[in-house]
Amino acid sequence: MNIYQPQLALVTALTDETHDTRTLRLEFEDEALRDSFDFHAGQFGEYSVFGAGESTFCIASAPTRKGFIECSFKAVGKVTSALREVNVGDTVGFRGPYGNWFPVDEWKGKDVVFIAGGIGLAPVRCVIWNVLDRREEFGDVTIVYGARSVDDLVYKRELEEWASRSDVKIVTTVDPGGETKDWTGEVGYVTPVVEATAPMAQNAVAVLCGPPIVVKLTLPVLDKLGFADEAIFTTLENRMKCGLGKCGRCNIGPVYVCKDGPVFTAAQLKELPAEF
Amino acid sequence: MTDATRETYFISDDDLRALAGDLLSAGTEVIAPVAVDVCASPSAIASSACLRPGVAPVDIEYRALADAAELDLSRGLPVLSLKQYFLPGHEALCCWRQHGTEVEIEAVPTTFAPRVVLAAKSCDSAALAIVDKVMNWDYQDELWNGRREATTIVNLACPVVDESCFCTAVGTAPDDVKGADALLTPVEGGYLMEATTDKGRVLMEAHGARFKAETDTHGAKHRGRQAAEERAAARARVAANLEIDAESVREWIDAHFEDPLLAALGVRCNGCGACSSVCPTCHCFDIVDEEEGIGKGTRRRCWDTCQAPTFTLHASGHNPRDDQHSRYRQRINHKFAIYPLKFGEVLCTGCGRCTRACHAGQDLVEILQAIDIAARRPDAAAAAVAGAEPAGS
Amino acid sequence: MSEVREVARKLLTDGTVRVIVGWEDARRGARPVFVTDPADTERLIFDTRCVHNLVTYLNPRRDNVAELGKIGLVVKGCDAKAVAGLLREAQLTRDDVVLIGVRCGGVLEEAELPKAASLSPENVAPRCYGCDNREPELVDHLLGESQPEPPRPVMTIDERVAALDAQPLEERWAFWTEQFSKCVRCYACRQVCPLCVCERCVAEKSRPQWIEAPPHPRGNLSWNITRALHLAGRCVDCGECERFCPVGIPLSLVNRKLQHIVAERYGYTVSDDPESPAPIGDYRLDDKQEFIK
Amino acid sequence: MSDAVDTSGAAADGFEPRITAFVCNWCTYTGADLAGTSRLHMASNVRIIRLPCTGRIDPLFIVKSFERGADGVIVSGCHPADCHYTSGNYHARRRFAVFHDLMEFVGVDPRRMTFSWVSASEGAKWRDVVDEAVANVRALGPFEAYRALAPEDAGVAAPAGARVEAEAS
Repeated sequence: MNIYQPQLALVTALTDETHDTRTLRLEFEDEALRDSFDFHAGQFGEYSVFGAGESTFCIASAPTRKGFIECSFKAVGKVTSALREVNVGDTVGFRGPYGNWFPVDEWKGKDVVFIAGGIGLAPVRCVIWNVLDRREEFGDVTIVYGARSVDDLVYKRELEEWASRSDVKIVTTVDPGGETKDWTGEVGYVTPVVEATAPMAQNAVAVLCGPPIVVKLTLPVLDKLGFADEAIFTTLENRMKCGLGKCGRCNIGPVYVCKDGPVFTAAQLKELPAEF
Repeated sequence: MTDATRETYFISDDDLRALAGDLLSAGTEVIAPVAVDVCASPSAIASSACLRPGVAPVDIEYRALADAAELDLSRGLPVLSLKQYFLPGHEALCCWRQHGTEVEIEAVPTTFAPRVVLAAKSCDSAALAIVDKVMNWDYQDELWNGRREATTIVNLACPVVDESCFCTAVGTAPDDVKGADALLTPVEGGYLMEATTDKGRVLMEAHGARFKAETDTHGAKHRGRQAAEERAAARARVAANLEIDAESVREWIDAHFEDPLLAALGVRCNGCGACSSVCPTCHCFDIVDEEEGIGKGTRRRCWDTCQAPTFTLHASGHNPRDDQHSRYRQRINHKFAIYPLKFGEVLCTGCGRCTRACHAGQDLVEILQAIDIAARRPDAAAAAVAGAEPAGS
Repeated sequence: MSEVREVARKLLTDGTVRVIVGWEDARRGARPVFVTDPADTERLIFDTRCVHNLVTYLNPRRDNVAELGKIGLVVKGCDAKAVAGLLREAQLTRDDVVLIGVRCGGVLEEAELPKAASLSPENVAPRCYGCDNREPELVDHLLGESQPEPPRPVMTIDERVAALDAQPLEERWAFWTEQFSKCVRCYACRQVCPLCVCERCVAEKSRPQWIEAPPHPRGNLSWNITRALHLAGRCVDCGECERFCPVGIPLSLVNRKLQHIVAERYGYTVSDDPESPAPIGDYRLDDKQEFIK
Repeated sequence: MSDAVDTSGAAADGFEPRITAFVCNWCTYTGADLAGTSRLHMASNVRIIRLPCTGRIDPLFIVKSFERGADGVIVSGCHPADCHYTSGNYHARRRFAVFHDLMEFVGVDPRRMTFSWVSASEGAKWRDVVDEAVANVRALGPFEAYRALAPEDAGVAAPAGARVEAEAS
């Protein structure tokens, strides 16, 4: 079996997060693999629909939750549209896990601030669960999550679950005009909400994922709040094909996002050409 | 390669062809330069429709020989490099069959029948050794490796093709054996052949009758001198085309991403992938699924190029490299800075194919020259830059 | 040649244009040059090596050329037809560009030569034979002396097309499938074509995948047929696709055949008159339909 | 239509042509329907694909049909002056004239491509068009030449180029 050949996985559940975002739960056909499969928070995979091709997403479930993996995607391209058509019981392909990961182990004893916009919560969700499953190892956990509208908030059940915990501070926000009558969260863009939330930067790390504009605007705010570039983690989403550091597509300057990333610190990002 | 006397053997022109014939009759695939009538076809059209009488346009191509007589030893440069035999233009990665919700995957074999490449160019064999690095970066590409292992490559010392050759500037040479297993050097009446790897020695031993050991005779000494002169002359010829300091070039590119010399290179570039297609080291690829009817198909990889806008285009419409300047810079950057940084080698063997293939006049020799001058003699850079970027800008 | 420099210098100096796109003499021969500084107009040349159809740089896809500012473009008669094509298809307005026309008596097959050569049957670009536009009309400045007809090449493109036409179907199939099987799908033919203006080429459309991406003979045939067909009645016969093809597919034969088809069926010949409607996209009630039952 | 297109081609003696027909919704499709409701007897080798107008039929549809194993194609629509959209068929006529001639130049037998005008009332003409197309293609045999263009590794696990020994076990 060569490195490009996918594993087969059964779709065992699907959840519509929003009108255009769906989460699939996959279980490997190979039982041994189902038990042995391991990954780190932040790693990604190549998901395939046979006949349509492969697409790259992070593994959205937490490594601490065994036996299955999950991915969340928006149907925008050829493969994601095909993935949107699969049903529970169908077979898809998976290669991975690939890439580096969030150094969660290094965060022990620190506060962790999660900031996500839109579907950017998918890679962050994985880390959130990873951290919450080992809650006692970390200091304060703060989550700031925003989407265009209430309807666009993904992982709604989990947002509620996190909100109900006393050991998590969560702020959800929607863009002005995206609120509903019974919306109790904030109204405003992610960046000012982060500023207003003002998480403590001392002995803390920030995980920031979202559309490029959110990342771009929030980085200076984190800087202002006192977060060092080395303490800010994000992921790059360059187009990939192989995920293995061969096909050359995700290369930016000296890094191949698939091998050297997808997780980068803000400090690393500043060293890269702005080709992402 | 340095100790040319010990393992050097003489093989006559006829015996070299006979060697190809021996391999073919033993069922071994032999890939070698073949002079191809550019409009050759199985029909009679070639002579009447496609060719202008008296002018016989001939291309040299690496082909699997059907007959030893096809072997072309004129030492011209094949249109496409050897890359196609290791990373084919398209190849299957796996096949699938779908029955309802069930999918069955059929693996593609990764072991290959032994084959021999005769009369390869050093710029082509060296490219394989360079690309080996990325193909084995943590994950082993078995399809590439399988073909590499199954292939014995015999280089033929190159006389240097034209003014666009610059192999010595990027660390190889017309008579290099990098990536190859043996080297042929033309001498009076035939070739001197030396094996440089075990694979090469096995090949020569298996066909020992075709070779004569170069003992300490007058003739052997003469041939040895002849070969050395031939090789030295070729090196000198190519060195005259371009001389750069690859390390300075790498450092300069790394530090001058936004420099006009690098950032404005794309103006005359058409953004076609001809340079990548003909390049022996360009290895970027795409992966696509192709259905054959309903419920079965093949996942293939095929050549791709960083020069195409679609290479980096996101499904959202966002394109991190959305103009030709940035795409052309990526080509230079990847070859002369990124790859050396990651894998310790320049991703270029100086074959010059990209320059010859570009009829819009993108000239890598000129660009490297300009970068080298900028890197080593910043004061003189301005003058050299003039040719490489739009005049006056 | 000096006339071209003079006009170019004037246009740049008085600010009429920001960049002159013409030819220069480089290490490997003639090639396109983009002159923005009046002093650099000395680099401009025009001789028989100026083969390139520079109109490709007016193509709306070429944003990195457009960003240099208003273009002054040096055109031969054949090139002017491509400008007319862009105007005809509303890809360009006439005020977007200043055209410096040069009278041309034919060019060489190759631009990559150290020196210009006078034309002979052996070296002339075959497409030049029978040129009907040695003096472009669609220009703002017309330069150079009146030129004689280009020499007749040893074998003309028409003769080659006729020789193919005379072959039985199977022979033609064998010929073209072999030629197209060489294609590596670099898309140089499309990229260099001044009239391939689509923002997104059908070859890049994947939903559905009309043209199979890998360069196997089946996908290659589909691509090459489509490319040719999309240029029917539009191709100006500049030959750039064939010249840029790294594997030497004789695309001019298929392009010429299409010119014959539209000429025979619709009496249409590509000209540098932007007002004449292109044959595909137009129709007549009495178009020939002998192939329809 | 659930079965995969069998690209192996049938044996010459038992050859049943596989023909794709691209027809316009307004005239030919209705004409074909009439042929059916009139119980006209005709060859059953044709798979009809209905489109709004012949002007909507891209020549690539035909290329795609051949790629996917069709031995012949039919393109049919409204007679001149009858187009539901006024001029779609006139545009199609030019496009297919050029395509027809080009394919012939490339070496495709034009008898594999049938173009016709069949109105809503011409059920009998549709039958004749179909029967003639099928007879033509039957005489020409399976379109093996096109199928031979398929990549060697199409749907089977064998890489292009070098031959392969059994997977090392």
